[in-house]
Amino acid sequence: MGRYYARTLATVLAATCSLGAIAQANAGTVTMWTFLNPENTSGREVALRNVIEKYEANHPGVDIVVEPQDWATMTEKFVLSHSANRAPDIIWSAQDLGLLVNSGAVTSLNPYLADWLAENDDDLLFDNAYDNATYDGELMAVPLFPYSVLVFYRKDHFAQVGLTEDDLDTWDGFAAAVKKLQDAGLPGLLLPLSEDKPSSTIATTAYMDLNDGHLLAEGCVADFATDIGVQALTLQTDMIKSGLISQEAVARTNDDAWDLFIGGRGSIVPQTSARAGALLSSSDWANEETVGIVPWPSFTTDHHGPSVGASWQVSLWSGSQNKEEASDFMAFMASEEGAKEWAVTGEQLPLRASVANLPELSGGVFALNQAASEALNETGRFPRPGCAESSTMGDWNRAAQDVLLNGISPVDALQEATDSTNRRQ
Amino acid sequence: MAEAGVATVVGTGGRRSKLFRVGEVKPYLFVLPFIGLEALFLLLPLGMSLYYSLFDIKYLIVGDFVGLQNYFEIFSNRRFLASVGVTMTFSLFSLFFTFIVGFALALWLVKDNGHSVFMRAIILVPYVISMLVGSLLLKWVLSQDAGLTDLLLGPLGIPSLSILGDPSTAMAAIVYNGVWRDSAFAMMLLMAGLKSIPLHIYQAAKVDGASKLYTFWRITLPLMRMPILITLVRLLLYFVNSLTFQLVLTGGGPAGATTNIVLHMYRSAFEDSLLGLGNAMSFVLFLFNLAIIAVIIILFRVSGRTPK
Amino acid sequence: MRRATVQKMVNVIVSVIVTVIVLFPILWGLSTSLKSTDRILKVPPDVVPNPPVLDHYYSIFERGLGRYLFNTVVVSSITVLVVLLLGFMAAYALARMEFRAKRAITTGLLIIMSIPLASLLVPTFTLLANLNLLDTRTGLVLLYTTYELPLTIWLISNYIKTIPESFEHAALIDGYSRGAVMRKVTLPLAMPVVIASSLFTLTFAWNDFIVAVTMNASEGIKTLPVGIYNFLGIFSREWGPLTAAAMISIIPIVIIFVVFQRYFVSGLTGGGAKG
Amino acid sequence: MGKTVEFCEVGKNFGSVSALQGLNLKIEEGEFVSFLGPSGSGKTTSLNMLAGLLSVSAGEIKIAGQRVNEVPPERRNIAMVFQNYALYPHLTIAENLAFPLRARRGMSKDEIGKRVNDAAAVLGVPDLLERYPKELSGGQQQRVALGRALIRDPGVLLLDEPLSNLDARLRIRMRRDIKKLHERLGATIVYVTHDQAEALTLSSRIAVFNLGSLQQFGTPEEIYNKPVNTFVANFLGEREMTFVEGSIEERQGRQWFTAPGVTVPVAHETPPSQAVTLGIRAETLKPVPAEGALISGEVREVEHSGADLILYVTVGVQRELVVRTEANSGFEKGDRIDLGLAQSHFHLFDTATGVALAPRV
Repeated sequence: MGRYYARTLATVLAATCSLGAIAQANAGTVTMWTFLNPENTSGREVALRNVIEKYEANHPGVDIVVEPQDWATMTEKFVLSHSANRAPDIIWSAQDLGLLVNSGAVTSLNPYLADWLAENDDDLLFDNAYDNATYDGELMAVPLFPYSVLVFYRKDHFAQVGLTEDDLDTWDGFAAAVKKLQDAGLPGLLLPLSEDKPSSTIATTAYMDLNDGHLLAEGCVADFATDIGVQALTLQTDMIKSGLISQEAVARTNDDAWDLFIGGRGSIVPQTSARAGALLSSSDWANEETVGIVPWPSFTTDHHGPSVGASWQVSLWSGSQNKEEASDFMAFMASEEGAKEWAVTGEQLPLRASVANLPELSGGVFALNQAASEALNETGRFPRPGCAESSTMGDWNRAAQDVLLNGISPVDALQEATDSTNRRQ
Repeated sequence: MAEAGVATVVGTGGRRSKLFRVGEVKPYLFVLPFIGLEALFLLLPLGMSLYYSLFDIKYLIVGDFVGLQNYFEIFSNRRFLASVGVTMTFSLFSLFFTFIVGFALALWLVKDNGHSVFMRAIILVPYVISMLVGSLLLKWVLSQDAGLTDLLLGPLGIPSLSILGDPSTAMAAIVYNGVWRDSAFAMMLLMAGLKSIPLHIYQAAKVDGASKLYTFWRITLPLMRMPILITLVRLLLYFVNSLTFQLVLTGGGPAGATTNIVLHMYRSAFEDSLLGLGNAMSFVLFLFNLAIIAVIIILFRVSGRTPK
Repeated sequence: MRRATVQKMVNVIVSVIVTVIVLFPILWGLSTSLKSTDRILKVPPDVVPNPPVLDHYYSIFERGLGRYLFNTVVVSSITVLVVLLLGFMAAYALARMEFRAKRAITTGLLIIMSIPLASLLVPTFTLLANLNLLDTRTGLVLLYTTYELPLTIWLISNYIKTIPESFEHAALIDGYSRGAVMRKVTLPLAMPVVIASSLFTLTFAWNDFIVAVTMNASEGIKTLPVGIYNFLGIFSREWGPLTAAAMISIIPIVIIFVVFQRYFVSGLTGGGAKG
Repeated sequence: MGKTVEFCEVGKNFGSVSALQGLNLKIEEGEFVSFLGPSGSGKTTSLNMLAGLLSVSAGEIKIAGQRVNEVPPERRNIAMVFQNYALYPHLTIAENLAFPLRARRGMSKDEIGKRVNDAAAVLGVPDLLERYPKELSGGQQQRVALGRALIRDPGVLLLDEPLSNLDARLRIRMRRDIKKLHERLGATIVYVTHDQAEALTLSSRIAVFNLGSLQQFGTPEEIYNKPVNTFVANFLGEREMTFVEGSIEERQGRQWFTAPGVTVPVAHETPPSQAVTLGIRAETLKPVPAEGALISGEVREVEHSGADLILYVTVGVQRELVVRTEANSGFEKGDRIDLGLAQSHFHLFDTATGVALAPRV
């Protein structure tokens, strides 16, 4: 009896233990978490594969191991893994660098990449992406592909009703354009206002515009319940109340709105520039003749509205045992060779001036990227280092929902958004 | 082995004995792996979460001890209190409809003929597929964008409807999701209960001239007390603790109309990285669960005592 | 005669309506999975894919779906086996033996079943990391086992209580040890509930997303739902691969349920339903 | 060959409830002993302790002279047949029969097969071997259950109400079969039943239990004719015994039992209080001519039971006696009847204790 018991228990334990064999980090192996899977076939993923293969070919004995992650939980998992002391050497992040830095999970790159940066500084575009990654003079991440939420619109629909992209310069023009499209029976504006996966909206853009281009004040302090806050929020809610935007917007995530745009059910949609390639490949109508990308409107014609710049970037785990190898690979990803892969194969905005003018980068998605790149250079505002801003857009969306559906006054709704944002810092 | 024989415990209290094997004292060995696993992977994390709820945690790194401050903060937070209301609304409506639909299906399909077996299999499909996939597909169907609602409601003269864009219809949608998925579960549990009622009791009722309705109220329901209790408790626990429906179908919106406690907790912990607060909420949720079970059981006891 | 016909007609009509309501989202998913990428988001949508294409099915297997499937099969089947072994032993003890902690354990089962799993994710993550079980299939098996054991034990022990003890008495007197009696007599007699509770465990392990996505990172040990979730990319939702993978994940579990569903009912009849 | 079984001061408690007290019993080799009693009397508890299914709270149980309190059931070399047969529903008849043999290692497959076939032949179920228990009739299941118990030549065979699930005729036939089997096998048999007919026809000795204690242990004849107390007297016999409370009077040099309407001569030891209870079975009295009658009364009800006629007779004020007589005796409702003693004596008990009073020789 006792023997039988012990034997079965031992069998079970043995069976479960043998499952768990995972590759233990050894010297020469650099592990990396990213949302890209190099085994897949999309442009960025092929580019990542090419970059890795090239690097490994040049550095025999170094093995780059990619562990693809769900992007939505990747940062949190990395911090938890860091506190459990078994994180990967390299972590990708976009807007969550603040969490990585503040938790001490990633380390300064100055000891490893200061010289490299000095050498390459002239060729690198998007200086403010680097500023955004620099904390107290320490470079905490290497930006790889910048992007910004800009305004996508249907050139063909605009042409049908005699609109041009200049009509989108001001908010009044923007609203009038939407009205004109609707009156002509064409699809109008798609705006995602769900709390889930939020991004820039009319309200946040208008607020930043009125607030010197920033969402948060120095020290990451929010103060939205002001006259300009109310003005910005009301601009957006009025468009919904007047029927320029469907009420369904409050339930739409960024993805939902995008799906509709791909399906031909919108003429204007705010979207991250990084999705230009996906738009061309997954719809039967989109091409450089039918799609345009422009900056956000503003209240006056003298300038465009600000766009929130961001960049996927790579950081080095503070507990890494392979900091030299890992940082060397990080530099390679941002080298001219790497930058070319991202821009050409990966169809991302070019990272370096030397790559931006390559002849390969013309027509199709590259035309859209060109427009996005210009818009980003003109209007891009990167968040202050260390400020947690990504959920703030959600707070604004919630404020819009509260005003529209719960009958809360704009000031009160914005006060809640202010509190939520400040609590997170 | 031999000396232990006399000490072996047999049936305490009741006259019915338990199977006994002379010379054996091993019941604890049988339950030890189970207790060990639960202690390690369930009770320990629960304790950790209780412990962490007393700290200020920022950036997922444990900070200062703050005592019950997290708890005070929860209960002074309007959105948390709103999420309690949402949880109750969602749970009670889902429970009500799931139970009714499940019971109706169980009564309808209780006979073991080919038709019933076939229909049961179909009804089980939403239950056995991944909740993530199920809710995604349902969202695809229910969103105004898919155009299906307009297609169906247009001919009826109902103007285009934004189901997920309106707080009350969004709540209805999420309740529908719950009913769609879990009716099968209720059906199975209740069907099992129906089948355990001996046939001869129904025959006797028939001979006694009882109508179908009378038989249902006076025989089926009273004999189903235990299965019904179990079904209610399990369903309610599912609904109170559901996350996937809200996360995938409505994202908790609009305007927080479908943000339940779990989603609020999940957001605080994982999106706002306020783990101390998240842990405090999870502990409150745990107590909430215990209270629900206690209330249901007490209600059943009380109703069981009242004379018919 | 006429009444029977009417009843039959009503039955058929209700069956059709129920079937449509229940299966619509899934059939919609099936239809989507068979459309080419540029037609998926077309407006108005094609109800029937025209022409149906299998591209998404090929592509998901190229993108590692086979491995996800394998991992899910391995994790779920081992979970089911471990849960059954440990659950059956504990359930047997609770049903057939007397010991001091019995009452406490039986009450504990109910309390344990009411702990919200979502609240345990973070401490569990830390715990697994300390045990070196993060990012392993073993870790998943142990967690799933922990989460499904209480229900399994509760169901099986209630069922065993409804089996006359004389079967086991007879086998004991015939010369079998307790272990042998459990295996050769109690287990076969409890088969319906064993199957029913296995189906519960299987459904959970097969479909779990939240635990797997939190505890595991490596591509090599990703399970199917996590793999599916990854098709909700950040650059656009890949509805084609997503729905195709969903269909693949549905098929095995639905087949298993259709085959075993009669045990599902009878397994609950003997035990659980009677409390 | 059969083994001896001994209970020495055996007691059993379930928690604070005492189910059996101070049982002393010795069963000889090859004996057929019935444990008889109503439910809850302790007979099944005793059997389960003997089988090893229940622990022994006090005293000692010996099989073949060896203490077995701590010996697990599988090593007691006993076999048992259960009330519900306990045939494993998931095994065929052949597998059921082979089940006890497979429990011991070392028996070859051929040997097992041979024994199974032999047993099936003896039990008259050879063509049922590949069926499952639920496909068999109650009687067939009963035979298989017996076969399973006997197949490994147990030293002691325990039967727990084995016939109670069968219909009346089958029960009588199985009774004979069991008796024959016992004669052939010579195993010691302990047979638990609440059916006195089974106990009386099968046993060499009967142990009567009530309220957790042994009342009487003796041959069927002793138990029936010399019950030690009112319980045994009442429990045995086809019908309930009629008890008449009264007193003893010495008159005309003889002892008389007197109660309102009933005065009969007796010859027993008497308790000091003189308060005694007369026990009358249906067969104790018979109709006699008026002049030799001990009791007279009126037939209130007539009941036909095949060969016999059962008369309910009112004597005195509302006292009812039951009398068995021949079917052709022709009594009808309302007839006057005179009754005399059919057997050698009445049963007489001390009213205070219920203990039987010994007849004076």
